[in-house]
Amino acid sequence: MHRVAMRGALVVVAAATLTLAACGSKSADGGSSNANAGGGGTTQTTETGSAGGGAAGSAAGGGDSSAASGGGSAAASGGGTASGGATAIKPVEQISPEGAKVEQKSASNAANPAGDGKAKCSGVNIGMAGALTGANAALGINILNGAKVAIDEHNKANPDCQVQIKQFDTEGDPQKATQVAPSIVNDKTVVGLLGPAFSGETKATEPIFSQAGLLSLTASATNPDLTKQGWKNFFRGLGNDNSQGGAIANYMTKELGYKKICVVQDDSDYGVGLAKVVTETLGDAADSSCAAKVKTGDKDFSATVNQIKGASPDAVYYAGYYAEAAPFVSQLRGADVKATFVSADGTNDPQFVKQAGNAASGAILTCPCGPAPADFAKKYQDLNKIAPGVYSVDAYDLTTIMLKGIDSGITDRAKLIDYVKSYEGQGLAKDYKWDDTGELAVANPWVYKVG
Amino acid sequence: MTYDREMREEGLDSNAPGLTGDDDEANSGPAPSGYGQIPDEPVDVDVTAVDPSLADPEHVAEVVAPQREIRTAEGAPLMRMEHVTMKFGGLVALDDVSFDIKRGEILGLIGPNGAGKTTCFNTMTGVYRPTEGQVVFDGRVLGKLKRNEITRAGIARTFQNIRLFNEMTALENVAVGTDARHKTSVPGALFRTTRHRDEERDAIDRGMALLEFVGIGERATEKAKNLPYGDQRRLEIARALATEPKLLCLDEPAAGFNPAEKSALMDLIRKIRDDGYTVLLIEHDMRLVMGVTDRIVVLEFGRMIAEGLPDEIRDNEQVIAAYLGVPDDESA
Amino acid sequence: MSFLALSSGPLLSNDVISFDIANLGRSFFQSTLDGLEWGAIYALVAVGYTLVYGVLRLINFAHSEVFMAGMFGQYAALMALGFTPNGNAYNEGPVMTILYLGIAMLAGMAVSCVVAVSLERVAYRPLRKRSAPPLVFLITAIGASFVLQEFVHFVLPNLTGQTLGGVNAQQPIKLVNREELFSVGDGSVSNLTLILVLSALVLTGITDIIVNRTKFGRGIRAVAQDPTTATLMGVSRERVIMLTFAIGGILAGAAALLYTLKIPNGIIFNGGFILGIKAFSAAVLGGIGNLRGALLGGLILGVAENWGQYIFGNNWKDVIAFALLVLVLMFRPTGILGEKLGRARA
Amino acid sequence: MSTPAAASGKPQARADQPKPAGGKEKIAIGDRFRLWWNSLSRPTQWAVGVPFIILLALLPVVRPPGISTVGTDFGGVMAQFGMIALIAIGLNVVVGQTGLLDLGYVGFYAVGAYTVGLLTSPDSPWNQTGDGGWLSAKWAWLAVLPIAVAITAISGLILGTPTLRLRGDYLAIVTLGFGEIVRLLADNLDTLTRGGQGLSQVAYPRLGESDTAMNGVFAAGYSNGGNINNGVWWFWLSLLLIVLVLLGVGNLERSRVGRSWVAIREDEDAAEIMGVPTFRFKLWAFVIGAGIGGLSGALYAGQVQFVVPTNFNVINSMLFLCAVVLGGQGNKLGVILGAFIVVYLPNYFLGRTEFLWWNINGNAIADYKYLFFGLALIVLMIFRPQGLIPVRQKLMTYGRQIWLAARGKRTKFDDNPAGSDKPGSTAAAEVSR
Repeated sequence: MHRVAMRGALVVVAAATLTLAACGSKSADGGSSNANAGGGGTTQTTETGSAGGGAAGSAAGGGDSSAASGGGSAAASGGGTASGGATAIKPVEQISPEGAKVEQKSASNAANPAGDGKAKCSGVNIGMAGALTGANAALGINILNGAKVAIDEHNKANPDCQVQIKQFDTEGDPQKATQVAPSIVNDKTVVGLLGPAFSGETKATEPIFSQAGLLSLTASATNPDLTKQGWKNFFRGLGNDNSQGGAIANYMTKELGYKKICVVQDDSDYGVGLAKVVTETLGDAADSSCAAKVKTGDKDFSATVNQIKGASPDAVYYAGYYAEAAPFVSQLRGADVKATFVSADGTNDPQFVKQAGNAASGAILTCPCGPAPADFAKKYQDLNKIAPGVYSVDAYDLTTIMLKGIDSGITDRAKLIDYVKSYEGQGLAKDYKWDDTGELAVANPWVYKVG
Repeated sequence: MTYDREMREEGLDSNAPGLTGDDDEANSGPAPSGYGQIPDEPVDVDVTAVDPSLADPEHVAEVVAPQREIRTAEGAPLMRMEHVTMKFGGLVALDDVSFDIKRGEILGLIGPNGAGKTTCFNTMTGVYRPTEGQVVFDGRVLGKLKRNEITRAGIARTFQNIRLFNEMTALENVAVGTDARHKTSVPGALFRTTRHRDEERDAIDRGMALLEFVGIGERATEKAKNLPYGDQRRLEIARALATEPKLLCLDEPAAGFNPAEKSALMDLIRKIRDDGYTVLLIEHDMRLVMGVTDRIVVLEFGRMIAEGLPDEIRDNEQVIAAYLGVPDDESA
Repeated sequence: MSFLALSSGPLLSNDVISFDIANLGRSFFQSTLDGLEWGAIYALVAVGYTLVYGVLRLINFAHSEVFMAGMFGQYAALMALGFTPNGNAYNEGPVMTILYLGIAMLAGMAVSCVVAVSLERVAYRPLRKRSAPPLVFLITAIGASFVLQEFVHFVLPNLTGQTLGGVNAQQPIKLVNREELFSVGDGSVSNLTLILVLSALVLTGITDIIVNRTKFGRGIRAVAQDPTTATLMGVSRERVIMLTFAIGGILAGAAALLYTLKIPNGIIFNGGFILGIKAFSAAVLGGIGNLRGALLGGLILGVAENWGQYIFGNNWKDVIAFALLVLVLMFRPTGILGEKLGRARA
Repeated sequence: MSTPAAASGKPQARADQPKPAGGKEKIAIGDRFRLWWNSLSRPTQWAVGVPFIILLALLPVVRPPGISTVGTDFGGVMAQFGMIALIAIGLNVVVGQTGLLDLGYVGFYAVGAYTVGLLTSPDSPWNQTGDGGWLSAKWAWLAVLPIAVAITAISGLILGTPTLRLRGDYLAIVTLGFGEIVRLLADNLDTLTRGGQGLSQVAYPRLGESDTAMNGVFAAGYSNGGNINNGVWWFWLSLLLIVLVLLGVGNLERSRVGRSWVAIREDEDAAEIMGVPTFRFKLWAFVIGAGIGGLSGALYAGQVQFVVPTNFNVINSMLFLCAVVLGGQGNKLGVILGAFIVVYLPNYFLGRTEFLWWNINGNAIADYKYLFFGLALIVLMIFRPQGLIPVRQKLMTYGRQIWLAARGKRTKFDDNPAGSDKPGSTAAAEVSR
């Protein structure tokens, strides 16, 4: 008898839940449909990527990232009032390494992958290596999709030069990447590589590409060490962690006038490296008594929050990804810590705003990546059915550069390296010109603000 | 219940409740087979092909008991229970029990259900440490010895509910027993030292002889779990003998046997004794006990109520009362 | 602890592991209160491990995924009630908030319960029928854990139009804001502290009463002590096992709601894994198979790891929990209160 | 194994045994193979086994189209397979043979990798390859290899001594905790290990240096222009180590040690009562398993030249366990097959757009691997817990003698009575001898 009763109760509860869920998915649709559309990012396992591994979704910061659009009204009660309006990440300005504002140029002179439409080529392709599956896939997909926009424009305009983009999935795992790299090298139609995406896998595979003389143009690996290895084929299409960290540190002390800053880092390559640069550049402004380390995957920061609360700083700098930054900033605000929350490209993601809600507002985020112009965003959306994410624009620019090289008649790997080495021109995101080591000659990060 | 708990904490009760289903104490048959097993084809071993001399029972008997002391010091006490008391919590399972086991004899330990036979047995084989009193074996007090050391000191046992190494062949099961006398370990095995090779040879030679001795030599390469029930019991005895014990303890070896098997078992037990071993026998079946033992100790409610020759025990009124007090058809 | 010994070794200087006992002194009450909140959650999850272990001698490794399912269950219910996830706190007034929380908790319990019972049915029962050895159960549990996690990771988003599951944490729905009620020393006792700790006490209390005082409970205790006799006495073993999983699931569902109140950003496919291991540690700490031990172990583990993180830093929290587990198992494998389900003390 | 008959001088009669005629043709292939294999002398067994291994070694050189991988380099996949196979062999000693469930085996893998990393990476404060170090750059990896194995074995001893007295399921959880602690320590002790930044430029064997391969054949960039790249060389190295380890583990298995392990697995208390010092042999199993795990970790560090804590997640422990359980616990060849499946299948689907006649999204399939492995574990445990190739262990050094003796009467069985004797399994089990 008990058994029957219990079963009955179970069934009733389960049915009720299902019913609720079914109705609910409809009523809550508006606010939640893009909960995951922006793509993911790192969750628990950050692998070894140093480049904003978690960064994903729209960095454009434009109105399209309707992250927390509208206060949801509790339909059941009718009287529910949720605080919070439309908050989003909006670009503020581009800053120099000294933290000063840099005037932007108009993007109208940006290189166009379409070219003059008369290019002729055959059997020449571009490779793309990065995480396309696994926990870090979002970043790789942002890059791949950005590149696809450029390829699409190029191929439509140049019927006699159809270039393909060949995808190679590394899962962001160094060992996996060393398995994939020989396949890329052995594909003789690949004259240039967009990637690898993460710093860890770049470290592991670049000897292979270097040996093979294959151009490796990364849109996201930002570990400063990478350009110090003497690889002649490696070029970084954006500022490294040093430039980003140094600039924001100076920006905080000089432009914003902060005197006391707590630097908190996660345990990723990216977070550790970034925190080091920021702490060094901040000098005395970095308060070592409230510097803290957290772990990727942590959701509870009570000890760190308490420590920071005791120090009452002007700002908290977080070097890490949004998955931890969101609960961290929520808990800071929950404990009445009013200090400005400052972070970098790992946090520069709509998910950050979605998950932190109002607690995110006022947060200052940097990114070596530029905001996506509206017409690029539209093309991207049309082609890929989702909004552009972090590094999509940069991937587009870098692919464009390689395509221009191919259009100029280059069919072998060595010549493409030379072409990129001497390249100079404007892109959608920034100006591209590399120094001898493969770093951008000028790499000014962007400052964004959540508001 | 208390017994059950103690057993479990000792980790002795392999069929602890839960995972293995409903077969706890009730099922004393062979371990449940059939879980995830690939049936193996029966293979008969030509024993004489392994070693022609195994055709000679005299030779077999000699190999089986290499250090047998037939008729030497016969009658001298091998094991003494000295005022052994065993308590579990508040429950007294053994109360001031004292008796001897003499060299070269077959001693029967009997008593109605719950009389403390198993506790007594476990105390003698070193599974439990007595609360009071002591067990002296061959001049040594079984106090701080580990269980594997007790085996090497010369006490071997079988289990009431057969506990063979199911996935191992009969010969390998026996070889585990012979290993109790072997010295080489990982380095020797890794580098195949001479001593290791000698010991491995000994494992095979004695193992085959033991199997032949208990009568299952042909089944040497069969997995233990695939042996018929009776052969499993025999294998357990062979495995215990392989450790070269001075005292062999048999825990209800005839459980589940039919009369013909029982009589064969009696022959085997006598043969073991004649080969120079001392045997302790715990048994329910009075006929078997009366038929094979030289001396009998009777327990009831943890106390020793009688000790003597089979005929004396048969006529002992206390014993009759104890057995009649419990309607136990096996005592008939 | 083991890593303390490391720090005094000659090869490692203090900057390898820096610790600051004074920091704990400064925040003693706060860290204790934080620890109690965690302890409440650990305790509720630990009950599930303890009950199943007590009855089946099985570490239900997939129990962490039962908990995870509960998080998604209560979240789905809140969405069904019309709450739009936006990361901000709602203010519904006390009565409605309690009502919504109650519904969410029931939903979480229901989902966890269903997952736990189906797990038993689909994965464990066939094994029991075949009298499989314990290792096989454990490996199955690991497989089930994989399947449940990856289901939420990959399959659920496709089934729910990318609303639930996926690689990111769910956007939080906050019904309760942490508000200080009164302060004790340096610590502030908030509404959440009370909700968490009281819920854990009440729920484990109710479970304790069910197990120790009711007919159902007698069945559980009987099977835990001696399945054969219990069966002979007319207790249906299968039903008791199902009931055990159900109770464990229900408490895990409750814990899921409490967890999301404390950590609104924690609703993610792999969010139960580490918490599950810690809850198991708590169960072992208190004495596995012992209900009150689970509560005690949970609270002790929560407090210990919080004290630890105030001393050594946030990144040492998990190390402390695992080291505690290893130490307890090494030196007192039966836990603080000893084992055995239903051998009630009191 | 010298010819046992000659050594003992006893079983000479074997050859003269009358053999019932007529049955021979009807024995199942698997049996016939096993009988044939057992009747070969040791040198002949080698003569058959070695070409098989060479064939395996040539697989990534030939790269047969249907077998080779598309999205990743087949040589690299085989190298990873080699490492996981070593791990599976080591874990098999612990889980399969001794029956101790170790969920933190990845911890030993990490200890091995970090030992090499800490001693040879320029990033490490304990680097011994630079000025003042006692390792020459050329031989650093090979010199550190035994050190890594030894240190890992010692870590197994340290973990095992207090924990191996625990019950089986407790042991599983303690080892899980240990695995996590190792990873967290690697992460937190950042002055030593650089935490999440990892240790890069780890040493590797500098062999075969030439003008075309400046850093030798094991260097990351090496390729001979064709199919032979550094991945293939690492695979060959692992294959060599696998054979050596198999010989060692085989020697142990067919001895008192293996018998004790299996006895402990079957019934620990009965084993103890039969005089097996169970604790000591469990510890041996742990130490040997750990050492093999460390060996694999050292290979990993050398191949990737970069160690970082995230590669040593607990989930990898589960994957290793998958390999062992899938292949067949206790069966050395089986677990190697399990390792192959675990490594090869996800990689096989990676980047593939069609499979047989279907169009598929190979990346998605590769993405779902944990889902599939989880399902495989559940289904396997219910229907075939012994794994794909069930164990058929040989626990006697001179067991062949008995097999030969059994053979005479065996031919009496006209048909294979069980019919379940998988030809593959016997073949596999025998090759491992």
